[in-house]
Amino acid sequence: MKLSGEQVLSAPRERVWDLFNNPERLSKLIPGCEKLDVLGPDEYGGTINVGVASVKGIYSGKLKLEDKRAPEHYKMVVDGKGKQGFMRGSGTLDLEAKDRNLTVVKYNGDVQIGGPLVQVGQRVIDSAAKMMLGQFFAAADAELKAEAAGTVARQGIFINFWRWLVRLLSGK
Amino acid sequence: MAVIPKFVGERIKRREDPRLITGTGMYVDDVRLPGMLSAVVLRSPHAHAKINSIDLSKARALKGVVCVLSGDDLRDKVGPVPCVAPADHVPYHPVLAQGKVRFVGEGVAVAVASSPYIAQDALDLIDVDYDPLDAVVDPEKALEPGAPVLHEEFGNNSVTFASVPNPAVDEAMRKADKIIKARLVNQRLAPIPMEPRGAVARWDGGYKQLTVWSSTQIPHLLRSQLAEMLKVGENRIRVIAPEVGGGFGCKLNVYAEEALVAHLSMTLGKPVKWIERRRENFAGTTHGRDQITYLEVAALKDGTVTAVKAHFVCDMGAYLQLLTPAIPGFSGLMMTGCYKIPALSFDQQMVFTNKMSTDAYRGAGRPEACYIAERVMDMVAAEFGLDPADVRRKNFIPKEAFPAPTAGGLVYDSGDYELSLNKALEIVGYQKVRAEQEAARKQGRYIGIGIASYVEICGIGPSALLPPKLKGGGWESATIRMEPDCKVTVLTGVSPHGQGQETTFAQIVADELGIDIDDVNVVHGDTAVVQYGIGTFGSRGTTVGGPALMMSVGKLQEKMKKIASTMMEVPPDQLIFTNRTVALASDPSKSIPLQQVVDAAYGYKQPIPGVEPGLDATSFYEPQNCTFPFGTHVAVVEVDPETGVVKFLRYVAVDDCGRILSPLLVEGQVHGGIAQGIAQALYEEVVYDESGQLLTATLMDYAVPKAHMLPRYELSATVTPSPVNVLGVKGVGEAGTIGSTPCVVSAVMDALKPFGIRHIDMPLKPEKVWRAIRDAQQKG
Amino acid sequence: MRLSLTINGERREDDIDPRTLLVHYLRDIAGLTGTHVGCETSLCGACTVHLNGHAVKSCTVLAVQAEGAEITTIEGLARGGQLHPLQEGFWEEHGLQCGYCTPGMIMAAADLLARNRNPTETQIREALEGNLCRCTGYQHIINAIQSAAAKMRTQKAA
Amino acid sequence: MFPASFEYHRASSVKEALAMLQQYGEDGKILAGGHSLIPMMKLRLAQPAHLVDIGGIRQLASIREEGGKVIIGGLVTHHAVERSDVVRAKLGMLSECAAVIGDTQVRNRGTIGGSLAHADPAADYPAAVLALDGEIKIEGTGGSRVVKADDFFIDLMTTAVQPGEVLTEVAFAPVASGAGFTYLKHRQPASGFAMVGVAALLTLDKKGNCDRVRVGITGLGAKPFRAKAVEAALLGKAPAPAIAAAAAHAADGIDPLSDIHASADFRAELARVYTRRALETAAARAKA
Repeated sequence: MKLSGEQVLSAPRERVWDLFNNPERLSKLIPGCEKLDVLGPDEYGGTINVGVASVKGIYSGKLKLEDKRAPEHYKMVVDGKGKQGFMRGSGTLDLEAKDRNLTVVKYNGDVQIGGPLVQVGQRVIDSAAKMMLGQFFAAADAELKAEAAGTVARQGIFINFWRWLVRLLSGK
Repeated sequence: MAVIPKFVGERIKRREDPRLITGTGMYVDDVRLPGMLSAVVLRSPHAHAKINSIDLSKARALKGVVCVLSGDDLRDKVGPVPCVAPADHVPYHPVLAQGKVRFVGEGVAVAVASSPYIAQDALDLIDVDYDPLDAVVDPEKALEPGAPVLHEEFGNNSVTFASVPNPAVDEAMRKADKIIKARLVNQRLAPIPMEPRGAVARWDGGYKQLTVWSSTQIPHLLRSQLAEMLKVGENRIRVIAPEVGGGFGCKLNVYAEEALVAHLSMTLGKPVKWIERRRENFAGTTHGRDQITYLEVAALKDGTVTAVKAHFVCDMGAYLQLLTPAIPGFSGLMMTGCYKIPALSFDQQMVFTNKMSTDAYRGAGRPEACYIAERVMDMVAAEFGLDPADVRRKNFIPKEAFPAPTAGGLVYDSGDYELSLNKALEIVGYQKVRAEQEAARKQGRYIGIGIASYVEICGIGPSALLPPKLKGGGWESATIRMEPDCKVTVLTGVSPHGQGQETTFAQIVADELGIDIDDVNVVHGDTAVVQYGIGTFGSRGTTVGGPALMMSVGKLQEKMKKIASTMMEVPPDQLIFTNRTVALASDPSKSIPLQQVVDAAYGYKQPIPGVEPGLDATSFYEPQNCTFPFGTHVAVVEVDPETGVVKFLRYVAVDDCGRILSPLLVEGQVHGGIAQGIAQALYEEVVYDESGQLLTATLMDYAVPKAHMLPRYELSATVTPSPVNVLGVKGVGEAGTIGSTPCVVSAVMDALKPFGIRHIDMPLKPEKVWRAIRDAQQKG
Repeated sequence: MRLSLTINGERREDDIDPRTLLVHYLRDIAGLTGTHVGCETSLCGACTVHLNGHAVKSCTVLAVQAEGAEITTIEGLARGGQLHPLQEGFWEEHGLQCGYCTPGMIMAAADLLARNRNPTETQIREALEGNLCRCTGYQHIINAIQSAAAKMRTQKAA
Repeated sequence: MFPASFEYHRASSVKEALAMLQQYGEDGKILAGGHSLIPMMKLRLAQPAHLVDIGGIRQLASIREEGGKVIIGGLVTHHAVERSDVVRAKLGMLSECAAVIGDTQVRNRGTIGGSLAHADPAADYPAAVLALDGEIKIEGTGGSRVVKADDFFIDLMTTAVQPGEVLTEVAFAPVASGAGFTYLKHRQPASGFAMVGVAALLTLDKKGNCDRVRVGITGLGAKPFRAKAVEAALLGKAPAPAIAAAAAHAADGIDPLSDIHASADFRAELARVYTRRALETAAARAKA
């Protein structure tokens, strides 16, 4: 599965870079992320509880950051598995300063998904991945805005985040 | 006393049906034994990976779990899954993966518990640490240097390379008016019997007796292979094929799970059942077809085809199942179809890929061949602007030429191909439909008329045609037993699973012995009851099993005539069997009841010189040749150019399967065959993604056709008896499948002719058709 | 958990695990193995039974959902030793080969004929959307249903 | 084929169901007809710890008319919608749509509430509910609220129903007499789901111009949607010449799904073709 696109985040490039390199903050932005431990330099181990509708599962795996060029580029290598399937792949993230307070994030990845999940869910997996990416960037944007406003990022972000997203998307 | 009618040739209600329409037939999942355990298999989610470790401890600790094993636990305990067909590279095929997995769905571990629910719970607790490797799913890429190698010991992914050269082909190419080149794909298909596979094993330690119930087409061949895998004598194994819910070739095999449940029962001392689930069936039961053919055809302007040259790339999958590398051979040999093409050469490269093995699937090699032959005829017609029916007529083997030797080295037994073509065209009203097509085109509607004349190879067959390593040849066996009460038991070595030989064979016996069909009981599928037999595949049930039965009937008749002859004081050769009597042929009113003859044989109060007591006979029939059924199918379709959807307007099939014993059953076989052939043409395809993930793993994504996706079939027949066997029958189990696929493709291509489209690879899904039209329009 | 229901006219009570699918309950606990399992995705229809008079796929119903319900399976279709017209139709018209899909096919057809006494061929084909047969190519099944429908109309009229 | 263990709870009222959902939180799932959830449980892709069965709540299983609206309970089966005289008379498109969902067995068991709450991107009902401007009633422990169909579908299998809430009914204003409508679908051959499904409804003014156009499309994107560009392009115009041009906007702004059955391109094309055909049928049926 190829995933590519771009998102605009409301913060200067350095701040976005900081956020994307901070496992503790990052863990709150990744949909369903239950923990993200530092295993070594630029290497993390974590558990996420994600899914769509009733199909939810716990996946554990590793995330490595390579080819880092602050504050503009890194490559992310992921390898995770759960009872419902596995995910392997890599992708690049490029940050471009659009103006003083806006950063364009370009992502380009190739992910291999396997196991029972793909056997029954192939028709929606692309959309599910896009939806989660959307959630991630929406949360990142909210986090960056909150940071600029000096407030503390919300805890228990996953549930709150759903509610927030619902409001956002339903225009209320 | 009422006169007993004749049964052969009548539309008889099937004798197997009463139990099946009331839910009382017993399929393997219906077997219930005291203390029976359930086994569930954990399967690889990876197409290619090294197994670093497997942790079974949590699964073993679960309440209700009796046993959990992985491949390493079975080393040296259960022999490999067999392949009897010759190949250069036959890999070791463990019943559960050892060290490495090579396709999605390969068995990795098994859990045995008191219920399948708990066994499944146990599987969820198994932790396998895999090291994923690059996978290769495209057979042509698998041959490239640097491709991931499945079996390192062979150094590359070649299974075998076979070549049948012929210098006459090059000569014909030089003289041709045109050399037509094409690349044709027979896509990978899944057989999908409605009943998935399953096996139950019970080891009786005291009696040292293993009983295996398996949903199989070949109980005796399975017994032989199990004996070898388990190191148990064949005289200690009883295989029972209970009611089998369809096979279509995928149960003409020996699978890991059959040996696995047997081993588990032997070690646990309890009966063990394994029932395949549909996802396992998609991933781990043999697939069919998956051949790419590069063709060169030498043709003359008048439509004569003078030579065909082909290069095949055949995808075998990750391992070789029972007959995997033997299947493509039929495609090569039968590639000249009904036509007197004088020169043929081909080679076949068979390849390992990270997919499930291919093997026999309804037609097994012949649908591919027929598809090639019929596409050739259509391409020649298109090339020279000729009528596709005329091109076929031009090239047909004439009826005077039979028995007809072919360029593939076979000898076709009998046929009249032009008769069947003419009859099919007459039924469809060919000229009228052509006129309608023309009129429709003017209104922007796209109607197409497709023709396919097929010949196939059935009644397999002379034993020399079967692989040398197969225990058992191409013969078949039958026992007939006249019981003391004048009822007849037939034991047949074939193993029907829907074909209806319980009926057909009863018809034959009733007529031959002058008794009622209700007096005959046909028994099959139990190796403890039935003498060694080969089984049901290759449209051989009636074609080979029938003559075997006729031999036994003859022996029994001879004995009964001898007995009656002494009782009636007339020479035996003047006696016939009619209306439950043995009667004088010249005056049937002079007769004695059959029961008296039977009493004499069993009671034996007055010994008859030269006649032993009892009344039974066993025969093993070795056919001298295969049979070659043929026919012509014609389809009329309409293509919606906006959506690419293909709609059937007519479907006419004229089949010739030799003498027809059971017209209703023959119709049923043809219908089902046509449906599966249409499915290949329009709907079905096994899809793996580039990394080897199976994307058609359920019936939600693999389009087995539903009732509304198929046309009403208009059937007719010609009858050209086969000289090969005493019944004159040719076989009909696969014919429909073989004729219909090229017929439908031909019809769609004919509809698309105004767009200049000559070929689209199957399945002709709406998107492919739509895209071809769009591309053609953009070009034009 | 306690489950009580009526199967083919007989009341039953059983203690079951709530996760038991109705099809497994019917086959493994009630011992009615005429209802078959052919897929995992509620598609093939081999497991079709009637729940309170309507055809359902018993692989997609939890047994506990059938609490208090009336279930009819293929074993309950023949009455007093007399085959149901659909059973006769399938037999007479060769509407089955391997027989595996047949019980579900007959139960689905019974649902159709209960609401449409005289279905056209197209209506029958559409009504069988939820039942797969791999052997017959469907034509003899359609003939069987039409033959049964005709028989049932005459029986009603008589 | 063998679901994982769970605890089963039978709710006899919406209030009781809500209390149970509150008690089990994230671990609790509602079971209605079960035709979305049970398949996932059989494959063990869904493993809820608690199932709250609302199947026995009788008042959710009826169709009634109230305040000039037709109100369909969340537990009403597709079959019941298809056969309801009221629905046929006043919401013809909904019964037309219900008749082509899944297959007979699925329609006998599947419910409108389950289908809408699950929001499968290829489900049929959402297209019709969008075109009919359905209003969906959702109850929670804090009371009930009504969400318009336009606001109900949020993303892939994500709706306005929050965890702990129950979709109880769907209300529709009857279709104006003289309106023309249809639901047309291109079936995915294996599953029978909509590869693309288009619900089109239009009414004509005295001059024969379209004065109300509603087009709901399912199967094309991650969520069902109203094709507003199509509607706008047709509004106020005579159908015959305008439909083709309007239908060309059917996939505007949508990121189409893509799978082994149909690429994004082809799905978009199907959406345009089926939208045109659905509108042509609707126009032919409409009375000025």
